[in-house]
Amino acid sequence: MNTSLLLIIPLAGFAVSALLATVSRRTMGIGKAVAIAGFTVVAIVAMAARQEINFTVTGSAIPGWTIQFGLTNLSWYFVLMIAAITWLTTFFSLGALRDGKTYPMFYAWLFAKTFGMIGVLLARDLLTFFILWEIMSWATYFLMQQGTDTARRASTSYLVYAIAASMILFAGVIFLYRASGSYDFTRVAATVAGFETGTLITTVVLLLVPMLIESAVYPAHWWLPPAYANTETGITAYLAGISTRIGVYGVVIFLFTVFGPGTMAKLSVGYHLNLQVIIMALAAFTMVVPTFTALFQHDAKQLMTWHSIGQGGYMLMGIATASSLGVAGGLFHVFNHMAYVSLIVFSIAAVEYRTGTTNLNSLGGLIKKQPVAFLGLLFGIIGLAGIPPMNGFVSKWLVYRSLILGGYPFLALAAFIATLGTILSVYKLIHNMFLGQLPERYNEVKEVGFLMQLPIWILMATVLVTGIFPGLILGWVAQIQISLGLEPIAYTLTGVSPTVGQLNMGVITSVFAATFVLAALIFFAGGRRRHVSQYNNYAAGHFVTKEVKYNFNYNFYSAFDHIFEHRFHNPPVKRGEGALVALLERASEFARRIYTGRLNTYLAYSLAAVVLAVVILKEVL
Amino acid sequence: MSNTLNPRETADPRQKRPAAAAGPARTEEELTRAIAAETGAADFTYKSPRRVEGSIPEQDLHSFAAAMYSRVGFEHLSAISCVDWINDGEFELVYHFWSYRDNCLVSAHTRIDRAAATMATITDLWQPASFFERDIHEMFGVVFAGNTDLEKYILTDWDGPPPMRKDFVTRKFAHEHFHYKDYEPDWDELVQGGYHSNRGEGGTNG
Amino acid sequence: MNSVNTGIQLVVWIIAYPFIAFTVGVFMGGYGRKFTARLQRRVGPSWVQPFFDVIKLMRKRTNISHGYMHDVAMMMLVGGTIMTLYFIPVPGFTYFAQYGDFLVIAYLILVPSLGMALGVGETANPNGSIGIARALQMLAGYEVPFVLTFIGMAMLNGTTSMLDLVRIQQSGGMATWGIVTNPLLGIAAVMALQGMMNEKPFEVIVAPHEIATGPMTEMGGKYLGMMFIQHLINLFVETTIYINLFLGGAQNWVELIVKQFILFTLILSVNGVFGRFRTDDAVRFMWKVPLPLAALGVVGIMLGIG
Amino acid sequence: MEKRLTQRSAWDKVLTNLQKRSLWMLHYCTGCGAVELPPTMTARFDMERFGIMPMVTPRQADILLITGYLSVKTLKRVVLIYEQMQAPKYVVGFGSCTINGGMYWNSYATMKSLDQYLPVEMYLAGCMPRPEAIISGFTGLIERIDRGEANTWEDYYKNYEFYRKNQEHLFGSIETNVDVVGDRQYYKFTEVQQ
Repeated sequence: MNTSLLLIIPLAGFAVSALLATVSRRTMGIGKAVAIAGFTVVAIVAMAARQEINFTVTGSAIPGWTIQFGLTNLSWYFVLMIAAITWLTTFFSLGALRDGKTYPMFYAWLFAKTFGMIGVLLARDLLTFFILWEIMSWATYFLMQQGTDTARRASTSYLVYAIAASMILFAGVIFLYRASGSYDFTRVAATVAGFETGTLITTVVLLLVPMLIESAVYPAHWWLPPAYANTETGITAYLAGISTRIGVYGVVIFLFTVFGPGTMAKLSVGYHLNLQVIIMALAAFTMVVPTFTALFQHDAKQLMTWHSIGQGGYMLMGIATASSLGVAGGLFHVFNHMAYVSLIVFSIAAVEYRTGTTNLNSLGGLIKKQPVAFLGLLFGIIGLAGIPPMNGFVSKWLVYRSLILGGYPFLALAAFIATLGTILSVYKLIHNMFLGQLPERYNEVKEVGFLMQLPIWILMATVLVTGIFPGLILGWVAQIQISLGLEPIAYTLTGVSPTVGQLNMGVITSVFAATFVLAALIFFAGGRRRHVSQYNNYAAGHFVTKEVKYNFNYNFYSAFDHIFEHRFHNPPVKRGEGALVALLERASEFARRIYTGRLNTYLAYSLAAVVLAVVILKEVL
Repeated sequence: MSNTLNPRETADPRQKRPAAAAGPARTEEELTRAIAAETGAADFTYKSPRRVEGSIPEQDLHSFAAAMYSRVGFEHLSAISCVDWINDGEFELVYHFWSYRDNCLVSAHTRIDRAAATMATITDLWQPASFFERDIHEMFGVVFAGNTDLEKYILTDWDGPPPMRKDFVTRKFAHEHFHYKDYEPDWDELVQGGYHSNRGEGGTNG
Repeated sequence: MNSVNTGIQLVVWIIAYPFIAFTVGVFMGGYGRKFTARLQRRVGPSWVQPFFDVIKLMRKRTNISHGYMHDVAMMMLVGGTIMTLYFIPVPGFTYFAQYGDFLVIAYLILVPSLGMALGVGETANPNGSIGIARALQMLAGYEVPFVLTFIGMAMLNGTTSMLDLVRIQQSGGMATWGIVTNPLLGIAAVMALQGMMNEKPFEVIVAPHEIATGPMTEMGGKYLGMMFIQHLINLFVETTIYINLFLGGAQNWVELIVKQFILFTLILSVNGVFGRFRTDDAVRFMWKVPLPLAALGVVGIMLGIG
Repeated sequence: MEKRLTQRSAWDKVLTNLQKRSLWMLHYCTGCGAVELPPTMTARFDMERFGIMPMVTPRQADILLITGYLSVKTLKRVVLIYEQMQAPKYVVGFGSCTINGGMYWNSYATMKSLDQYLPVEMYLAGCMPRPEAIISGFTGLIERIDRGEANTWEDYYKNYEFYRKNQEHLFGSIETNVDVVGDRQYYKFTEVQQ
């Protein structure tokens, strides 16, 4: 019964904190205590609930539908990540939501969202999956509202996409129910196997498209940056870390259990354009375009949200290869991405908490004041860029190798171009925030408190340890591959076994440490170091003074701006969406004029209706 | 229609194009006659090929310059120079006008009192003339009434008297102000021997 | 490529290898300055001038530092380059090459540039930041064609390990060299190498007249010495990577050094006669000429003719 | 006027012998001397034979070459650049203007002898010395470095008050952001009382 605790506790938490919020605004303290207690219990249960057990809740109003929950390896992998991230976010928010920033329903919606996500993961039948998916979307919508007023407008754009995705999913669920007579995954999978290509394509579209919208794949990614960047920064880490990756879970569960591994390749549409190639093309676009858009952002949170879309492309690419290395790379990348993106966003939140802004053009030199946040961001960007010894490198290596050996050279090149774009934009992030001259106004900035530092230290340790010993996570991934019916990856504790490829992170990290020590010896062989102030700087004979802004932040990559002619600032898809929104606004404006709300207009309408009715009746009778 | 860029535009007397702009280049004699006719200054004479010279009293120089610009066709004020006649107690300001059409330089000399050392500004006719005036103000101390930005731009850190005046003895100033070394046969050993040179025994450390 | 060495021989190689690479790098650097001087009909400095420069820099009495990150970054810079060295197979020392393939090397090469970027950022000088922005944009410029050439070679030989690539190229003597089997990839890689080694016309990073030697503006004393050491070892690393990929690696050190100097002479002769591209023109060149060439080569491989 | 003979260990002698062959020069092109340097660097005289290379910033330079007269305004910048340079540093006064004012000996604007404001290692006499004079001057400097006598730079830190007083006499106090007194402790020099 303990796995059902995973559902009951978040629901109870939601009820309690919702009650607390409505009672009075001042009870943030108790709310925080409830939240921490609730989420720690969830984390413990998630760790404990290892074995696969299923339980069903019988008796429901809708005929033929019995709610079935079950914990598989794949869902346990995601549940563990959700538990970890929610626990860290609550810890961070204990410190961040102090002076003045009180969002009463903050913890309530956090509980609700966790309930929704865990529910989606445990659902073993389509209708439960859909209902909990709805709950999750609405909880996300309300959670996104906690932030600046632009957050409200941005979250409505998320709502539009989420509702569209849910409607398509709902159509898919009903279509499959009529075809197979039941909602249960296994029964549905059996009937889908019998489908000929026509209906198979429709089921694929109806089931996969909502998942791609939810995980912000290329054409449908426009809702993510404004929605994630304007909420409270603690939530941005939570959302960017794990919330979009439920879409990836959906893609995996549908591709490999409902449709079966082989269908992707055999479902060919045209010349030899099968489903696999389409998904890989989408993944390639998702990798490259958002990363280069991130290059030109000058707000730290916007930059990171664009990157979390880009990293989604690696996961999708890995899964789409359907080879043992590729799927392992994709799934492992979900964990790595969760670790280093939330680490980076927590560091940005620490800076925002102290300086009040995340505008990259006005920050600078904060390494002198917030070294812990700097270290967190440094570990995070090394992971995000995929440079050894951090964990991002291992999963990217797996994806590259599967692409190259799978015979997709230009997709591998697209992945590498995305990596280069990431390296450029992450350096701009750390340079504009932490390096360069410290402006006068940030002289009194201090380091953040222990509560906010704890998540940063924990995530730094995770990113480094899973980088040196990827085997810890690859073990779970291999079990998932077995349960999905794929050939598991041959892994060792420190990398990939020689039969499959040359990667031994243990050796790489030890060589890195040894050469670092050798370089340090050479360095200390030179003379003593002489620390000088930042104003003791070369300025071609000019006297550097405090009033002069002696930083290079603005328009950091101007050469790329020339090459791409600002194309990445407002690409065509955005203009298309803008046109749609404008049309919608004009229509609603017209509707607003009809319902004016004054009594006499309604009298006029009813009179006109009566006259019309009389005319028609005369004709008919 | 006042030109927002240059507020002085409206008050500019040179509204209409110079009458004598077109036509062939005139000889020096024709120019002297034209100057006498248009500006009423009689004693402008031929000085050398393409050089005409004459003197103007201080108070009607401004009207002379406006007439030279608009009616005689000398659009270009190439320079204002200053000569210090210390014995006569006067400064002599020389305004050099140039005509593109006639390729001829007309220099108008005018004398102002050395003690008072004030002169009407000409920047309302030629905006760049303010640099000539600031230069003369810096170097000679002549104050140009009406010129608003007369602060230093060559001798920014200078707080001594105007250095180009005859009564300013540069050698004495240099001798007192700067350190220098008397001649010493093995002066280079003193300096290069890795041992500090004579601590300014030469010049006074004043 | 003789058998994998073990025991004492391995320990000796591990200790001696960086110093061998540094010495070869010094001679290459000295040769480079002598070659450029002779191009300009000058006598030119001594053959080991970089060695004197490094000695002078390391013995400077003042070493201006702008913070601990500035120091750590210099260690990361030299440490990163020496680390990349160990994973490149060279005649007689291939022990570490079996633990990291070319993808590992492609990422390890980024560690020194990231280290330099962090160090230069810490010195809080806008000239340095502009230099680093240019360096990273140039990196994106030349890295794309170079990696595509590697992807082509890896797909052709079915392996991403540089050790296997060298073994395959040496199996048939000169006929199976990478540049002979697919010349398009070889030529594209040489152009990308010109950018990777920061030789003119791709030297916009340290443009002395515009941004006061870019990243090196605030580096003095032993900090500049560390950058020189990294640059010299980098000469060895980058030329050896190209040789292992396209010129069939080397059976003995004489062959390796001869190939390195020939390749370096080619790059120096281009460096000696060219001006300096602007950053966006340099990146455009890299994406207009070597990239399509490499793409053509890869398509050739995919269609089986390559 | 005793010459300070520095006892140096053999190891120090060897390293200085290597160190002397690499000198980087920051020439502060004031006055008319800068035009003599291109011929010294290019094909005919080729300064690089001795390892002397022009460098751009004071952080990388060993030699500060003042190539002509220094007006009061430019002397302020030269002092800033000198303090930003890293020891051991050698100031080379180039031409008679830096020795005793040259043809501007009675000018009200230019300083008359450089070594009152900066410790000068070497003067190159001439109203613009020709490239041969520059080369012979630098080779002389290289020999002095080799003998370990080229340390007039220490004088700036030991007699900082003297130099500062002369500088302030000319252009008042300036904020160069360089902690020269702190540098004195860093080099462990003791201040020489006037």
